[in-house]
Amino acid sequence: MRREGEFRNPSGCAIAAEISREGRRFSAEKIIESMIPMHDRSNGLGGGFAGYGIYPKYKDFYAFHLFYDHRHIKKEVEEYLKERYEIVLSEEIPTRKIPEITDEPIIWRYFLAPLKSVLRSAQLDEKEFTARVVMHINTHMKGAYVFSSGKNMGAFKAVGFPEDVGRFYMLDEYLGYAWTSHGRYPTNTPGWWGGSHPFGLLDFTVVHNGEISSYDANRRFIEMFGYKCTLQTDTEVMAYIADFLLRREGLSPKEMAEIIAAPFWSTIEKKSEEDKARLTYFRTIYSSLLMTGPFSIVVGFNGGLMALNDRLKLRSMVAAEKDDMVYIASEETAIRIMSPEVDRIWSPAGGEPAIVNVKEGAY
Amino acid sequence: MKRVYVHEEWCLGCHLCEYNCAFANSGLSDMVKALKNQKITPRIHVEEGGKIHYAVSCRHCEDPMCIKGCISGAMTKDKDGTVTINHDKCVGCLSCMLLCPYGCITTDENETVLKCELCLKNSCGAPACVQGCPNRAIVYEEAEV
Amino acid sequence: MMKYVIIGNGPAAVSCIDGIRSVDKNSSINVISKEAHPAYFRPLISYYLEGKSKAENIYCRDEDFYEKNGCETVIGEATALDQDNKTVTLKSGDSIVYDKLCICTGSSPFVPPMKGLETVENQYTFLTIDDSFAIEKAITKDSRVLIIGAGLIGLKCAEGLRDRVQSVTVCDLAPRVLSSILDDECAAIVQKHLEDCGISFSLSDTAERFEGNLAFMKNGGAIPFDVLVPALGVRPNIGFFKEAGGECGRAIVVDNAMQTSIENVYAAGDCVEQYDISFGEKRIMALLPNANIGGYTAGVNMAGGETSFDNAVPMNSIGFWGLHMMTAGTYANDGGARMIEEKGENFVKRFFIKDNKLIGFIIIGDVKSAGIYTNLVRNQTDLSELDFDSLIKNPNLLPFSEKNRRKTLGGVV
Amino acid sequence: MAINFLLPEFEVERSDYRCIRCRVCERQCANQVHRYDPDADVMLSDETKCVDCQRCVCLCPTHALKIKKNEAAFRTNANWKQNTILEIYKQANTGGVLLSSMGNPEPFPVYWDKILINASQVTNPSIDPLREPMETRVFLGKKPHEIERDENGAIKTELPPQIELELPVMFSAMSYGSISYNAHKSLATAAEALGICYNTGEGGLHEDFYRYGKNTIVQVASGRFGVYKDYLEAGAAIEIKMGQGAKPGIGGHLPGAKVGEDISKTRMIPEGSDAISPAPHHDIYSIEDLRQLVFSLKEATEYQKPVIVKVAAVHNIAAIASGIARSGADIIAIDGFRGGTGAAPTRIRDNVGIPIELALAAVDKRLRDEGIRQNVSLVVGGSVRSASDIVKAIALGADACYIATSALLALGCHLCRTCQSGKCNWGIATQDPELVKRLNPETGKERLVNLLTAWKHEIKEMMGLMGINSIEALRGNRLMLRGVGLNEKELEILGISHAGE
Repeated sequence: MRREGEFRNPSGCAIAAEISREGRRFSAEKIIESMIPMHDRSNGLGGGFAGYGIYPKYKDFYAFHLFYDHRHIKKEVEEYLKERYEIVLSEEIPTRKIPEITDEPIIWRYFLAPLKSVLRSAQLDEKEFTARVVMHINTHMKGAYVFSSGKNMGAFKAVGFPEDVGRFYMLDEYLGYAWTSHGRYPTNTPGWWGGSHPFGLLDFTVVHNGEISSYDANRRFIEMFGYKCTLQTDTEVMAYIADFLLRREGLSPKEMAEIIAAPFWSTIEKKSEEDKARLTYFRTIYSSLLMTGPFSIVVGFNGGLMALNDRLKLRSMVAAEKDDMVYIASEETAIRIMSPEVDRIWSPAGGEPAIVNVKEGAY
Repeated sequence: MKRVYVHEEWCLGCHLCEYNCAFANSGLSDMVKALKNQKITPRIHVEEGGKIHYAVSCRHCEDPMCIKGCISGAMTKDKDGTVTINHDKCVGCLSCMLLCPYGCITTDENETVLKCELCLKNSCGAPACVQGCPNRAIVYEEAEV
Repeated sequence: MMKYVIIGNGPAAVSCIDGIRSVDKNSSINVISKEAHPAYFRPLISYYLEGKSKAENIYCRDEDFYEKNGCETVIGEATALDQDNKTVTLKSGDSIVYDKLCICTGSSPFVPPMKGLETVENQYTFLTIDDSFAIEKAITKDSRVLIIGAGLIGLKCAEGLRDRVQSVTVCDLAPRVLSSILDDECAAIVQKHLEDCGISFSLSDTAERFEGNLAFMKNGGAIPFDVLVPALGVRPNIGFFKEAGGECGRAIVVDNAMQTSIENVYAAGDCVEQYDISFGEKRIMALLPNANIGGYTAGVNMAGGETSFDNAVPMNSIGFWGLHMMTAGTYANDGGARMIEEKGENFVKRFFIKDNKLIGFIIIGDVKSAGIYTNLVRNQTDLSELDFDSLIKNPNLLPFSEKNRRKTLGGVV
Repeated sequence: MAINFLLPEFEVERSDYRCIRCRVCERQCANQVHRYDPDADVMLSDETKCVDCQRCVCLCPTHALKIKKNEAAFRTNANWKQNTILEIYKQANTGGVLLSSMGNPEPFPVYWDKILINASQVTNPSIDPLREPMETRVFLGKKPHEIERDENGAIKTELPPQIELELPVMFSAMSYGSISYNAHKSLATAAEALGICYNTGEGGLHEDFYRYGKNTIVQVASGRFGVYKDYLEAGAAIEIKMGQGAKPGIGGHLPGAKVGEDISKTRMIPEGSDAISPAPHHDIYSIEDLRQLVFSLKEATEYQKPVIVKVAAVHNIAAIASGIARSGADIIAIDGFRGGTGAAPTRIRDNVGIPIELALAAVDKRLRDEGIRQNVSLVVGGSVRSASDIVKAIALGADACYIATSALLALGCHLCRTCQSGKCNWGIATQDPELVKRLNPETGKERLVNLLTAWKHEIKEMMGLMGINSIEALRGNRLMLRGVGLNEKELEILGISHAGE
């Protein structure tokens, strides 16, 4: 059987997210629990979480999470990193031995500061530089896989049900102002740790439920810009697109939503002149980034998150508010676990993003 | 009313309209059986000379001279405006032929007076000449007055 | 509300009713009819005899026409017209008031005094359906019929009777048949055809006196007969109008609106003479299309509408046993008209042209699409607008300009 | 005349029972195959003149006619096939280059037919085009993506000039001259009704058709026929024709006999003169010369019109396209070796060029590899025959397709492939007024609109079953394709997997 990444791998899933607009930090306990009633949306072949604001002590350093298949490659990668970064901390990510999670690879994390001299000679800003380093390791260094690379945030994932993955990584002991989580139902893989969600690049992470029919159009477009889709999953391509649009093109999350879940022409017709011009512009130049087919995603980034459905809303997704908290999930039941009482609960319309920003300065 | 109009610029002079007309008015269901070895007497006819071709059939005039001149009351305009001929009344005097400014009234070998009566009953929706015209030179439509 | 009165009940009268009702749906219409029949097509009387028309098929309109159009029909004959009091007096003595009057009295047979005519038992004029019924009763398979007059009425009567009697003989003082319509040469063709069909002629000759069933001819012969049909002509029924001071020539003079010289009085049909555009003078054109158009025109104008009948020409389409002839307009060789002839084995066409306009034609035999010629006569078309030489040979729309055809075939006409 | 050794290619089979002697066949055959003999009351045929255009068959009201391949045959020989022998006879008879028209009829592989389309099942819903919006609008032109904002942070939305199409199809270049006025009018009016473009070809733009400018692509070919400022400004885009799939490397030739008053005026050449396009543009002997012409045309039209560069699919098409993508051109049109023509030397039509499917796949990949795919839109033609061919082309990476033969078929063409004779019985490839009038442009327009409306429905159906509701999500989406019966190399070039993978 071929390994994940060598073939297109669509999957169905469960997603959930919670965020404090005040930037209050809380543990992943609730979100882990919230995945339990959505157990049947996963099949045990992948689960994961992303937490934002979890490394306040190292918030100025790129936190790389890696899977290694073996020691040799770990050494090779560390050599490679050392040439480019000051490694502030290198440690095994603490895990809890539980019978539900087995066959784990070597799971390591590094806190990194890019070497100024290297940046200068590469003539790149540090984010672009770091993104390329991630791409290089994931593409060219067989047996190593960077699954988290942002600052003051981290993704944690494994083969297993998400509630087990959360316990495995002891996420109840981390505090973050935002959490996203994912339970996976892949239809085409024996399960590979790297293939689980969230998927991220730098501080952008994506948890995703759905199967985008535009995958190869999106992939082949984004690959023109130096991204290499090694996993052939929707989530991966979405994460790269998020990185491309939000970081490289400097667009806002709302603008990103207008591109990947662009309104229909018939809807654009009815907009104001200014909106019409912008939306037409987006649909012209970023036409290859339109995503069709069912999806519900939560894109996490430093300081906020965006939940978005495909423009036909072919996947369920519910949002709710309670005080400073905002909750997102595939099913309302998951939200009720995180917060039995809510002030408002709604189902965002297809293509209408729900964007939550943490108060400026609070993260 | 909907009428048959002929657009000379599109008429190819193929004469299919004449055969389709003769067939539609033959009362038979097979064209070969209807027209084989027959001298046809269609109610539409193609006039041509050099590179000009066009078909002519009853215009179903607003104020038809054929009716004015009919000595037997055989020629009448029905509710739709179609000018029809009642063969029980017609005595074959040909006054209608004398009066039709378009030369659209003809007779068959038995001297029965024939004219286009819009063969709508036997050709579904549009007259046979219109349906069979390969170049839409003959159309059946509401007039652009 | 107006009071319309129509005297007469033929095609002109019913067309007049149509004309009135196209404008005025409500006012009363009185029709004074001499015959007890609804209006019928007079030319059918010969076809009735011939068996081509059934008695029930001769009427101009449906049975309920008068009722539907709110007409009251009075059987009677007008004898006087009082233009000051606007009344018409009938033979019965009744008088009828009108606001607008239309005279459609048609014509009556003219039989000149002939010696011994009163001794002829079976003699019938031939102008009404009642005449046909009477003749039908009088004839047997063995009857010999003598018709005086080789005009249209006489010949049509001959056609109607041929198959029902032993023999039909037609005599006429004129040297040719249809002398008022045809020239010598054309008449000869027609006569020959009629003779081939079994009609006997005695032309340039006529009955001078009668003794019972024997007619003594001017040229000395004698013709025995069983039934006599004098068909010497008709006279318009205009006596009461003339007496009222209305302007008459040989018939009631009308203008293009079909109005007579008397205010509020109109006339149409066989009893009028009007302007013949092909001839350039007023004359009687006692023909069905003219009666229809004239009657309708009169009706519209009576009811306050405005229309005119300004292109009247005489026209005839006659056929005898397969030989058709058509004429229209004026076709005398005099008056500066030029004749163009087109002749073939079975046909003769003669066209009369004056001032570069077709003023009339005679066609014997090949009458196909002759209406195209008639139209030229009625519209006084300038012949330089088309290729007349080719039109003579083949009446179709090709000799006209494309623009003309586009208008004709591509639009409402 | 000495015997010419030729056999009639076709046989006219007439059912004498069915024939009612209406003589429609006789009147409608410009090749004078049919003739009525009044003495014998019989219809006769001269089969040597028949080109199998099927006009008589279609118009025969009693279906008395069949045109069949002549069964008379030379002795079977797998090497010296009958046609090969006949061609030798023809050349021995005349000493001339063999001429043909329309596209390459030889049995080369048709890759469209070896590619299959995916459909959604279970994990992903198909979308019902009858119930949900399904978008087929595309923009052709450069797609730069440097986002600029104004002082208020609003995005500046100025774009280089684009062609907007309601579906990713255009009628490709056919000149007035090679086809008739009525054929052009049909294409122009249909393009207008459909919200797409047609292409003037190299014959200039008839004055009557300037009004369809919004839906017109004006072509500048090596002969420069009919090219002047108003012409360049008339259309929605300007196409520089470097090559044509049916005859890569050679120019066009419109015989003087077809250059009547109207064509002479439109092409701006003397009446009756042969219109011969040189093989190359004599001002373009290199890629840098092309760049100059691209910018000359842009200068002339004040950068308001996208410039298309049309090339034939030849061996190193990927490299050529890469060069064009860097030349300033906005759109590259590639014409495959099966593309049609009004006249081409047979040997060239049948032996030069490469399949459009492979060319497209190679070019799209190359431009992406070089990161310059956004510099240009990609339009492909050369035998795009159906909605599924279009879907496959878009999925392989095309922005839009050019169709011409399909359009002509809709207008009545029966692919008899004798356009060069000028006696097109269907009124398409002819300038004879009597034949031209056989194509009523009202009917022509309606048939073209019908065809593309049907294709649009089918495209939407296919998009829907793939779970795609906008055509841009299909573009370059090669995962939606699988090959069958293709070898590794072919699959590699096409960039698709084999069915079952």
